[in-house]
Amino acid sequence: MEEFGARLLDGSIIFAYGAMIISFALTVFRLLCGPTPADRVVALDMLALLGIGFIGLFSISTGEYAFLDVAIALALVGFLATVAFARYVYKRALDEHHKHLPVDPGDGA
Amino acid sequence: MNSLILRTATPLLAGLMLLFSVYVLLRGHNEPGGGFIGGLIGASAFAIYAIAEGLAAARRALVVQPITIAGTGLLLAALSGVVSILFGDAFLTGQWWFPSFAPDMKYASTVVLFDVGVYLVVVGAIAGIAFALEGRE
Amino acid sequence: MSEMAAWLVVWPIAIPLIGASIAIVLWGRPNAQSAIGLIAITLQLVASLALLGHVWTNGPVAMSMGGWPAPFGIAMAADTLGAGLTAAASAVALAILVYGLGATDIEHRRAGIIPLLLALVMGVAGAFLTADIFNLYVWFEITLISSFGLMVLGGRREQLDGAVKYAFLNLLATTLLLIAIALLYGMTGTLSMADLSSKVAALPDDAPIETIALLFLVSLGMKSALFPLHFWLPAAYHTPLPTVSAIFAALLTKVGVYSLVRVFMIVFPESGEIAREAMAWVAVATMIVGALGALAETDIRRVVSYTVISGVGVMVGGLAIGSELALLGSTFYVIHSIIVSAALFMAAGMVARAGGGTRIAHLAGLYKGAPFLSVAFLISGLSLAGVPPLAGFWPKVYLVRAGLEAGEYAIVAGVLVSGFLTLMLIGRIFALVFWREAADGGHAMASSYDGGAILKGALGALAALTFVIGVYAAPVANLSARAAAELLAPDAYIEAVLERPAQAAAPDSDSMEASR
Amino acid sequence: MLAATLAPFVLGVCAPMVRRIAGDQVGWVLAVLPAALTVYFAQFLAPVAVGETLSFSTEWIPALGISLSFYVDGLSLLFALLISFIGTFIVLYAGAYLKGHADLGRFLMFLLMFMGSMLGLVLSDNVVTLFVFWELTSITSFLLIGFNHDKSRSRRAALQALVVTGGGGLALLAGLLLMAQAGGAMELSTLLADGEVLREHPWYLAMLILVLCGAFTKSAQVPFHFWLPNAMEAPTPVSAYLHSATMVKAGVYLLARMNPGLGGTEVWHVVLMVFGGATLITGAILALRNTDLKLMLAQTTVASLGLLVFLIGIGEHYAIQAAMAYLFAHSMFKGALFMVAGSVDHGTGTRDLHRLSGLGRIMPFTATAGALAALSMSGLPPFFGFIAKEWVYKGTLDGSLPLVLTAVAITGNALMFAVAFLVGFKPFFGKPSDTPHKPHEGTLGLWIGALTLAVLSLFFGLFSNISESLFVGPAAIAVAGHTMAVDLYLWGGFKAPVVASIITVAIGALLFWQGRRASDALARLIDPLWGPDKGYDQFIDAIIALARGVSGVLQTGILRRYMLITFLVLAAAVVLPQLFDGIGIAFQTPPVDLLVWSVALLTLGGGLAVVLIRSRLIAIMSMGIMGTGVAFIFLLFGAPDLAFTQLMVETLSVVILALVITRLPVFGSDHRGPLQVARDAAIGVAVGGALAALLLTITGAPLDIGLSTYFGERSYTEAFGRNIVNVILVDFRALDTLGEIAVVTIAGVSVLALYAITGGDGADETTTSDADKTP
Amino acid sequence: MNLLVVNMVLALIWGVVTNSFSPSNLAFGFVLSFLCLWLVRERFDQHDFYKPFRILRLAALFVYELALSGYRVARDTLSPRMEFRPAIVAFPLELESPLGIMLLANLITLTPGTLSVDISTDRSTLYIHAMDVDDADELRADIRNGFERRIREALE
Amino acid sequence: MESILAILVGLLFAISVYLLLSGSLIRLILGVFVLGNATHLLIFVSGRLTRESPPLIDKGLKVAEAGIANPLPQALILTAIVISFALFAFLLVLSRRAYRTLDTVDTDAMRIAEPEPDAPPMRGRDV
Amino acid sequence: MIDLVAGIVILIGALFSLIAGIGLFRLPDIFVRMHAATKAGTLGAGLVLLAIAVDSQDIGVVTRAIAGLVFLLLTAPVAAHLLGRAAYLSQAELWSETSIDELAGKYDADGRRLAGTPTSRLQSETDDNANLG
Ligand code: NA
Ligand code: NA
Repeated sequence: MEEFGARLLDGSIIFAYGAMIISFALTVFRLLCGPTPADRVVALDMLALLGIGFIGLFSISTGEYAFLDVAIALALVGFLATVAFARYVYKRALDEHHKHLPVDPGDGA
Repeated sequence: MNSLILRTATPLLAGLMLLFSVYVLLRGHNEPGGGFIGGLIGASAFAIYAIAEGLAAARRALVVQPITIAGTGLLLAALSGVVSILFGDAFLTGQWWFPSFAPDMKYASTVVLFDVGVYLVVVGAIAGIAFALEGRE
Repeated sequence: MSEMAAWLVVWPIAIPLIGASIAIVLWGRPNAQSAIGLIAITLQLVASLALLGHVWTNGPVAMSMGGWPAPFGIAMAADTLGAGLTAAASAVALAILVYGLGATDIEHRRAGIIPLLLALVMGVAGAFLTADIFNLYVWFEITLISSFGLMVLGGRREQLDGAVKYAFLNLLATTLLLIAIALLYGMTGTLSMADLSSKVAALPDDAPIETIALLFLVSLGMKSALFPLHFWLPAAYHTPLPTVSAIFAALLTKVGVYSLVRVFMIVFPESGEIAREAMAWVAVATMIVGALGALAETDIRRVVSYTVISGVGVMVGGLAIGSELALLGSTFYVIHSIIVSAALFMAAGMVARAGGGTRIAHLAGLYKGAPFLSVAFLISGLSLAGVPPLAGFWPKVYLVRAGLEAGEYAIVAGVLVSGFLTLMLIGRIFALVFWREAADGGHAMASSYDGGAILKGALGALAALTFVIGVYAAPVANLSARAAAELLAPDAYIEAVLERPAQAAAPDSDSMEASR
Repeated sequence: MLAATLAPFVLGVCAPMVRRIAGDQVGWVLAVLPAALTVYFAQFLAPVAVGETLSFSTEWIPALGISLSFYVDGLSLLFALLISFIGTFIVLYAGAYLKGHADLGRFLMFLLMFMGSMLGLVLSDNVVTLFVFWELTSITSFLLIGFNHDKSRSRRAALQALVVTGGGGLALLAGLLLMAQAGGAMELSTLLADGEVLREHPWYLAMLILVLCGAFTKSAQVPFHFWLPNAMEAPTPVSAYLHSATMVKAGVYLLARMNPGLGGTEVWHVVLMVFGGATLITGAILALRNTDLKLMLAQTTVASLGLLVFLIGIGEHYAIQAAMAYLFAHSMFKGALFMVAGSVDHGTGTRDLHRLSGLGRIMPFTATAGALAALSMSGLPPFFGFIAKEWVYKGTLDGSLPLVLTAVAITGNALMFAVAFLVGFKPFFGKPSDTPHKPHEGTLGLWIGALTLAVLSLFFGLFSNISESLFVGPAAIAVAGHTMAVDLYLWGGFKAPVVASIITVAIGALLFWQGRRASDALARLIDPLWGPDKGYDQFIDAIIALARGVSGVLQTGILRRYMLITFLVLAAAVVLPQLFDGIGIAFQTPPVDLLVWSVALLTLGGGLAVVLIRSRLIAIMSMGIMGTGVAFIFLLFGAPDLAFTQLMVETLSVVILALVITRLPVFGSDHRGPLQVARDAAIGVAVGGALAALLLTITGAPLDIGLSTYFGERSYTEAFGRNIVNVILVDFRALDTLGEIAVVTIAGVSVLALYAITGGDGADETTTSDADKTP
Repeated sequence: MNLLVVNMVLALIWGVVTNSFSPSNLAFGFVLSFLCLWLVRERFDQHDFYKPFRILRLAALFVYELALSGYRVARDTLSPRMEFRPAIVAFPLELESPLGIMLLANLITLTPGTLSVDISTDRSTLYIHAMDVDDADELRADIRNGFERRIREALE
Repeated sequence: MESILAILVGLLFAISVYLLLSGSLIRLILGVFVLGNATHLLIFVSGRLTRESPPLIDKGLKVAEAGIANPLPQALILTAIVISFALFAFLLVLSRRAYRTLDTVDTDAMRIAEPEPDAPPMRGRDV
Repeated sequence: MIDLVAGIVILIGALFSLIAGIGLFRLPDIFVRMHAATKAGTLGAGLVLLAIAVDSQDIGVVTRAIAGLVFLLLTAPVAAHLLGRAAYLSQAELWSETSIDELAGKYDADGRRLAGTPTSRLQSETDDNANLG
């Protein structure tokens, strides 16, 4: 049982790394393709979540729990970044709402 | 930002972040962390607070101007370095006390004071910069 | 282990640091800040003079920060060069601060000029006194960030324009310095300059060390405004408040030059052939380009900016020659230049105020209207051109002699030609701005402004100092001679820094314990 | 001796004060000093006459081997006496000439300072001290020429004199230092005592040329002769003193002084004779071409200086005596004539020769002085000028090409003869003419000097043995560097020199008779020609054009160019040494480590996206991704503190950037064309590649981790912390951290400063908020 | 009163986190939490006192719903043909306290197929995006009887 | 391991140089950011790399084990990161302020402090 | 045993992360995609933290892991709300299959105020947010 548990743990860690890398690639696709700025922000938020998972895995696989704090920090700052970007999108949306000004052509589609 | 959800969640989150920041500051001597990282987390807390509640509320929360906090931190760090002259040591030599009345406290030292100074500087300066950016259009 | 004397190395940075922090705590109270600033700089001057006196009688002195001996900890150390420059910088900073208090209105002081000035002075003193190369980078950054703040203080258009160029280029320079330091650490595993001295000497003088030496030359050359990396200086120095320009001109490039001297005399005394070769040519080009730039300019503050550059060329020229005589000349020139650059920018500020602008074409009549200013400007300018018996003459004599002795004729020619161009420049400026009457195309003087007692006092003090050093040159000459000798034989400095020179690698912990 | 040299400076500084106290009598008060100095120097006449030399030395800068050492021999004593004696009268004269002028005090200050400089120059033994005084004469002369600074011509003349003599001075400095280097001593007396060492040194030619540059510019030798006539913009006392009697002779003094050391070689002879002769003729012709009294005198001064150089160049027995005799004579008659010209100007309001005549009755003293001085200048017996001219011909006839040299001398002297009569006689004879002022004789101060000097010209001619034994003889011996027999006399029999004199007088008289016609003819001939005076302007313009060109190329005002040059330099610095010295990269194929590879790719991808993607939102996000990638790298390689910090910092940077960028207009348009893109990318790759190669080379070798081992051993035991990185930050290297938090705090302060004052021009220190900008 | 409890809870959390329940450490944790709370004091004045027991019950519900949510999202995401019908539904709030509304909105977001988009300015309506809606009223009723009721109980 | 990261460092430097050579304020800021990261990585690699053993002294030990990651470069990088961050923040604010005042983000158009020379120079004789 | 539990938790977490990625990739509009990211993504990361808590057997690590988890659960919905609102306001297109949009037309002209439904209380009663933010 113990041995099986250990093997399962090792296996799931490897699987988890793989899953996260795939998920990472898919998220990056969303980040690059948008189409809306909000989509990109969602993708970024997702990347932060993946990062937390990634650090967690790394922490377990090395047994070095010092890295856990980094994951927590990422949770904190990931939230901060998302709020900031959400605000960015929000403010731009508000601007459009009442000014109907042309938007930065670089963004959006 | 005009969001009930954010504004209601923020005090809790900011409080948590502040607590975590002090925790990170204090255990930095033995585990990853320290004044700088703690300070950044603390500053993030104020940033969130400012985004949610507005600049005025964030300023009220800090009571004094952010730059004063930073100045105090710098002064604290500098003085914690100068103190060693009283003990005949070189500049920035750590002075340690091992108080017997609070054994689990382990020690108090100028080194910790120094790190607290770092923390205050980072919180004050980063918050100051963020506030300045928010405040001026 | 740390007698009170060793604290003398610390006070020139600790005092302005504490002063700056108190001034920041007192944010928004400009008068209190001004008082703090005056007290701090005065105390710093006292401390650095005491340090200089101590070094003069007892030789280099060092203190290991936190009691951790170099190369493990950071040592602050002063030899004659470091202590002398600190004292000079401190003295000039005091004059500039006084000038600033007289010239700057309450709004600018409320905006933080005092803590920024204190921080700048601290950064400069730190750079002069540190014996650790990474720590040097930190002092550079302090100097840099406070100069950013000072640069933009006032927020006028040309200030922001100048600040953008200044900021990006200087940031690049300090980053390159950091890269060079990192690579040097990667090769030697140490950061103390005293330790690097022997470690670098043990390495073969091949591509990596040559490249690192060149990287130091490029980064510090940029900080010193050496051709062709000097662009940031004429782009920005004329834009801030005159007080700020004065302290920039007095101190910033000098820190770069000092560090070049330190690095190339202690860390790379034998290596870095390519860098040294390049340095000689670069120095000559800098002298000439600076002098020509000044001649081409039509704005009096930009003219003065360019003269700073040509001075940098002269100082680095001495380093490139590298002989005792040459280093003597360079050291003397640095001290001279600290004073004169500040005086010229102060004077330029007063000229702009009195003449109602900075365009040379439109300035006129100041000889009659502001005679004191005229004399002070002329003395400073002629000293810059190396006219005897002013301070700027002596370094020139010694650099020319050293260049002839070493066969570095290009440097000799550079010194002489740039001196000639500067003389021509000062003559022209004096004729146009001071002598000329409004009728000849210049504007009439805007007011009967002569600067007032405080400004005149500060400027007069520096001009008088230039004259006194020129006539009674022995003290500064002796100091420079000692500094040069110590640079060529840095054993005492190295021993002071390392405390116990022989034991570098991991001494046993008991003895360490005892020593703390 | 030091006190004697410095006294004029001290008194000079007090002059404006004395003026305030003494009012218009200031000249009389101040003249006491030069008079006392004359007496002081006179006491050395006796010892020097018997061949003694005196040295005085005070330490100045011992560390540099520079002392204030003075040396009194025949040459320096002659000069010192001339300076102080003529100076006495000049001070008197100036007091009278500028009576009531607001800046008289300042003028006398400069004048006295000049006197001190000149004394120091001729008495200095130390080469550096000599140069110090040399330059001081240039500066004081600059201030004196520009005294009438409201006139553009004055300013130009002052600047011109400064540029020419200052430039020559720098060459002189190099020359003197070369001499000191070559001869191994700083004292002239030592250097010149063993001239062979200098003459045979490989640097001989260099030092000669450099010293000659100094001397020729100062003494207005062709082609530098143009500045001296322009300097006549100065008030006449200046012209009389600086530009005839003293300063311009500094160059001659220098050549005479150097003669024992540098003289006697072929180059020396040829160069001095050619330049001196050319100057003599040029000056004399230009003198005749002019009609302004002062300008004519100035041009004859140029000619005389040429003659002196010419004689020193010949360097033979009589030539040297002639040089000293002529120098002595010239100082007296030219000083007198300048003062006369000034008095005439002062009394009539004009200096135009054609407008002046018949003043003799109205201005008797001035006229007498003028006539006597002119007679001496024209070289007629029994004036001392005659003796000097006779010796000149002795000298030329003694030289290597006697006929040519004599012909040159005769030409020059004949021209000067004509000028002497034009200046000294013409204004005072004939019918009184119409002048701007009603003519009147000046006060005592205005004519006493001229008259004294003129009378002395006669006196020394009559008592030639006095001049011989006390003045010319010792000076000539000093110049020659060895003893020689000097015997001056008025009449030595009807020999070749007398014949030459007669020819001179004949031609001179002819020219005087046809003065006006000669002048007009010369004007037609010369004026259209290009001259070095125009050349000077062209030179200045060329330098300024060059300066603007250089600045225009370098200082473009465009940050992109600055960056480009900076990176080109950087690329050269990191690429070239590795290219030439060879790279020692030990490239190990990296192990296949999926984590490291993917994290590295993540970082790189983020970085590339920053460059490639044009949406600002994605660019910022990519920046964040890159930063996160770096954090992960830190994490993978055992640096949790770093990863922690990097994550926080990178996020806060992104957040702040997002805050800022909302307010920036559009994502910065990158308007680089394809070529520029390729160029910039190439520079980037070169820098990056070279740094990577360097890093690989360096990391290929093992690292000494002694420092870290030390920290690991003491972190817990002595600094009570288990996190070594943190202990380094707060204890082992706490000073770095202290500096770091100072940076952070000051960044906060700087941001506040940036916002504190928003663009108002209400600042006290108005700097470039220029009234100029409005056209 | 209210703040004091929160303060004590935070002090306890401090004890847990720092792994020491000694009096001095708890005292320090108390002071620390006090300072942290003091900084954000403004927002606490309006809060109601809530009971730990009901909070636990709410938490249990939440965990249950969360597990469910995972399953449903996985199903919807992975199903080859996307056969769900999203909708944005207005939910009239009965809760009045900001804390309650916030909790409700967050729980809704964290649970299956629903996502709080915004709250009307007058706090009367919560707009919810739901992933698969057949009948909007049924959704409203579920929330009303589930989360909203439990939150009201917990916060009363 | 060093080789991968050394190449990465080189590429990041290349990217930052390319960005810094653009004339746009925003790209310059991005370039500074990349430059900072590249430099920190360079310091890291210079101190040599050790996988997965942070420089912490485990509980129960008094001195650090052998083979831990080199702590000194980490401390240096921390200092450098903080400093870069402070400067970066200032640069950002400066850029924004410069934009608001100068009304452009194109550095080529920033010619207030160093305007095109407008007047001909004063000639030699015009003194 | 502990390893087993931790392994299973990680496995589930990994699955959720994968699902979140897939969802983000293929789901049709921003709101639907947010369902995937907010729920599955948070669960994925949270479960890994939980696994750490299970695996470490160190009270300090457990509390920190739980604290991290709590923080995630607190912040994720707030972030989702802010993003959803921003997305709606920036007129992100809704998937064509979307059946009802009761939010349509509820924002006022400048997008700052959001009206309630007619059945709800009067707007004026508690309208104290209008001047903030
Ligand atoms: Na400077
Ligand atoms: Na110069």
